[in-house]
Amino acid sequence: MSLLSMEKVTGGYGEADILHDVTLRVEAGEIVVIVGPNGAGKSTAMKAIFGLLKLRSGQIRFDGQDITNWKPDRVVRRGICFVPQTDNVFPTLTVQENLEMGAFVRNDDIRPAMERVFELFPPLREKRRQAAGTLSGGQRQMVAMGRALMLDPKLLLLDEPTAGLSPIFIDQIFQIVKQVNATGIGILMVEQNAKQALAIANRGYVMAQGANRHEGTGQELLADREVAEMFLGG
Amino acid sequence: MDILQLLIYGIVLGGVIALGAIGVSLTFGILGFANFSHGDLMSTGAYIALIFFTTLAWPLWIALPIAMIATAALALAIDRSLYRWFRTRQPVILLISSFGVALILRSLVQMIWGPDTITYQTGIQMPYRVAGLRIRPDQITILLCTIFLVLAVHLFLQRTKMGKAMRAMADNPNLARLSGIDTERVVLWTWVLGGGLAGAAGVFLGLDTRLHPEMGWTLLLPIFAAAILSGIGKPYGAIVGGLVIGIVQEMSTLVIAAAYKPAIAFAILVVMLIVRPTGLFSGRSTV
Amino acid sequence: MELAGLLTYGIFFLTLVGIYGLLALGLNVQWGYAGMLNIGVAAFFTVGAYTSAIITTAESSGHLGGFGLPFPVGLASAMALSGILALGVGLITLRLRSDYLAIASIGIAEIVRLTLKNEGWLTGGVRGMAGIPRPLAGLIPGYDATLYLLLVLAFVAAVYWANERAWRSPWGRVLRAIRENEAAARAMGKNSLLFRLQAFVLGAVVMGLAGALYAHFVRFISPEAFNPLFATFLIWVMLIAGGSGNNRGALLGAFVIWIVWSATEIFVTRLPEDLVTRAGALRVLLIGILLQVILLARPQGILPERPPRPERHE
Amino acid sequence: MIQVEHLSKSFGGLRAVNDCSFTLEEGAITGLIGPNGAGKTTVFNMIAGFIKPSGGRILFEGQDVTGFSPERLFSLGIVRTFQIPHEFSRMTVLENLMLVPPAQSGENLFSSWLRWGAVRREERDVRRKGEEVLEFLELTHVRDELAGNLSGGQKKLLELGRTMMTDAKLVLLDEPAAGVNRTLMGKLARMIQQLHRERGYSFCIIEHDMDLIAELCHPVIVLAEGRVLTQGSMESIRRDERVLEAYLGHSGAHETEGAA
Repeated sequence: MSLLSMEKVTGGYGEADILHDVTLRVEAGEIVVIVGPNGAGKSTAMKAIFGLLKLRSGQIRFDGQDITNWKPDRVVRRGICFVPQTDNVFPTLTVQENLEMGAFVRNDDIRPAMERVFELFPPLREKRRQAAGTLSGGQRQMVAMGRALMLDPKLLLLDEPTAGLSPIFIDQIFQIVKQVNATGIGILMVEQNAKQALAIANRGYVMAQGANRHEGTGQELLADREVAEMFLGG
Repeated sequence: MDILQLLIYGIVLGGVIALGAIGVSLTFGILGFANFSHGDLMSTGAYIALIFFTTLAWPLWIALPIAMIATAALALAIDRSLYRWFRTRQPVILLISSFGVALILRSLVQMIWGPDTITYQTGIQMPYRVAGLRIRPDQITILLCTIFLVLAVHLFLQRTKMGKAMRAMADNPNLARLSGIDTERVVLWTWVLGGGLAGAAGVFLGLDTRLHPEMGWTLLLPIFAAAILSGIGKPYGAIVGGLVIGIVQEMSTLVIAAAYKPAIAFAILVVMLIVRPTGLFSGRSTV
Repeated sequence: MELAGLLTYGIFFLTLVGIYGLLALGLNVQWGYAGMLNIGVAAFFTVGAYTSAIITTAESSGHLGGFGLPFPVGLASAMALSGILALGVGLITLRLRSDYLAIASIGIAEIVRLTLKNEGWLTGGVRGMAGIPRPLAGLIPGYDATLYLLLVLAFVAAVYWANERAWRSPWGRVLRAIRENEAAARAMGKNSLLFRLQAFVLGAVVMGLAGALYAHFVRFISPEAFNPLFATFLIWVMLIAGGSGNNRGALLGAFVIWIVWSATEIFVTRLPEDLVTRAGALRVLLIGILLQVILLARPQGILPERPPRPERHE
Repeated sequence: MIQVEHLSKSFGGLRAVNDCSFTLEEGAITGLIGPNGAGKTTVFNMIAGFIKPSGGRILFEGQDVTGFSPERLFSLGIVRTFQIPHEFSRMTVLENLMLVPPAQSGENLFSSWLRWGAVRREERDVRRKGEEVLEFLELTHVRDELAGNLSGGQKKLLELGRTMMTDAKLVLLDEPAAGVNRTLMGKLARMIQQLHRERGYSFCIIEHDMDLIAELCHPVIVLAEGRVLTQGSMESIRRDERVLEAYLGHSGAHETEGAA
């Protein structure tokens, strides 16, 4: 049984559907990447998991349970955390407070979880008393991911974590993703930097115009010329 | 009068304004609207304390907390019965509603306690004289209590989970929701904190001067000025803003008639709006 | 009450409805058309009333005056001064978020109120100003009040006409567009600040006019009559109840709410003796609750806003 | 027509646009493409006057228009649309269009009071123009509907229609096809071409749908990391390995130095 599965999901924000029969799955411990041209519905697919979309048909299952149309906070408690693309930290709160907010729904001792985050992202330990808004772009992404990790999720959703970052940070972010995954957390990631993302992915999906187009291992998709051209249409 | 003497009065008044401004600042940051009923919430708190403080002759350290709790409960009740329903609509509707609530509170106070000026205690307090300066025992009480409350608010916002969640929600409401923060509970605590402080501010204002149904409304402008001066939505700035407004208001009596004290707050506000018109409501879109 | 008394009361009642109707029409331009929050209606109303009073009264030891100028001059000055005041407030706040205008307008209202109370040389202070002439008096003996009512109604008609035409004109269209989406209106080349400033000043001029007509109607004015309750809050309730964005709604709101307001007066006078002193507060309470009920149950008002239908062309 | 010279813009330390220079030719439909975060929208907003550049200049027909307000740019003939339709929701569809023509005499309050006849005559003309546009957009049946009640696609059409109500020289289209189905997209493309042909508008289009870009635009300017990567015809862009690289992301740290 897959950790997460989307079966033939169709839906959108208003009357027009943005997703058409989207099907994808994430196995436990996998890195799965969704790539595709802008406007392909990649981020929308993620929002569907978080119950932020009106679904007309299809089913979303997580860890053996039907979570179709659940509210965001319920999904969070169930073990899926989401890192938005922008505005993903609380700028006036310190790094440590940002992490605490990630664990808001927890009532037990959160120190071990925080310790794990600091081990994963050593720069954050030094800056833990600094306001998140004053950090560099890469460090902010660490805070954003760390905040999401505070609940010990089984699955982490990342929406274009490298958007707007310079190449050095991009490499750093992909390293971090690998590290997080190494702790056993499944990762579903939407990414623009298809090459690098597919290079670290177990499997990938190519979406275009709100539907699945290709599916395969990272290496297969990378080698596929058709996939590359899809980005530029024609 | 001596400048130092005015400074003392200014600090006392500034503390009262600051307590009010923290509440205004919090409700703006978290709920996104300028609460026009905050001044009258203060008056209501002051009058509630009258029951315990004067009628029942309980000591201040009992009467004050009771008044604060009662005012917080009142603020919460208003939110549950009215503001909650307007939250999904435009913020301006909340503002108009709060303007109405201000009048409802004021008329309730008038109906229950009458339109005349009242004092907490009869008799005249003998002021202490230190180096030619006069300071009344009440004023010392006000100052100490204000410092205590501001410290308590500071610790609450910095140390407790709910306090941090309040700051988080003022920062980024969407991310707060995605993090699983129970936003309705944050709203609840915002009213409890803002209402409680308003109650205290009202009691202190009553101690410093006298009780009158319009006492809070008159102070609303200085409170807004203090909140805006420091950047609305920033509770710490409100303390500085309150002190500045309070001191400048008292000092202004050296130059202009005392009756125009409230106008000083407005003058500062206008200067602020001209000099630093943008960035005050930083990060928030214009309506 | 006998018929004559009823008639007298009716004339008195309608004159006040007319004056409040003007205030509601003025606020409708500001809030209904342009979405600008003016919580200081009282300021413009007061400035209008006192300006016209000072301009037209005979000399008095109590306050500035003695100009004894004709009524139309008083009216024009009242409108002009209210307009200038609005221009100042508008220039400072209209670039900013609407809350600032709300706060600043309260500030202006407070300053006007303080001036009223403290500058006796100008306004007579708390003693007020008496002997304000009523125009058309003695023209047809015994019909002073009726004539004045007709005059007020003529002004109401004129302002209604001007408002309606403004609403239907491209000017009103731009204003509504700015209210709906300022960024898009600017992208369509409309200078939003200029249009909002015009609407704010226009609304204030109408409020000034209402103030002047009020002063000449009651002939004695004191700070009491201009407290924010009568001069700001009631007008907001009228406009929201009647239907903001709708001129007929504004007038209907003025009429209905003035009936309610007067009815509460009758109601509270029947209360036991010891309660009557506090009855004023009860009336305010009722109106305050009424506003909340309207906001909850029918926020669009009795007559909701409707976009003007452009005339068909053949 | 538009010359963008060394344009830069930073947001809180992040360089969204970095020394970006290009030209929009008169009479052309220029496509502006690039991966997310390439700075397209920022450049676009700077040309339309919604963001002030932190460096560089923008020339329009030789005139320096850097930092001009949107109103002023509009009066010069630069009209923009929004990606998310910015309709005036409590106004009718027809009113949304009738609003647009600049300097209508009825926008003067005194004219609309005192010269109503003239204003009415002008309104008739504006109205006729609006109805023509509605016919062109095939929206006549919703003429008196409140714009807020339109469907997403209809709002997109209305957005385009507004640009037809004025004598625009340059129309800036921000993702006209975003959230639009294929049929409507074809219709939009047809309309843009028709406007270009019949009215002589120049266009600058930001778009993610490469098919639409290929169909409409020549030349295509590719932005990446805040500056121009290359420009040319869509065919040449498709063959350009650097563009593919920019879209797919580079393969690792060791390669970035050469690319930068």
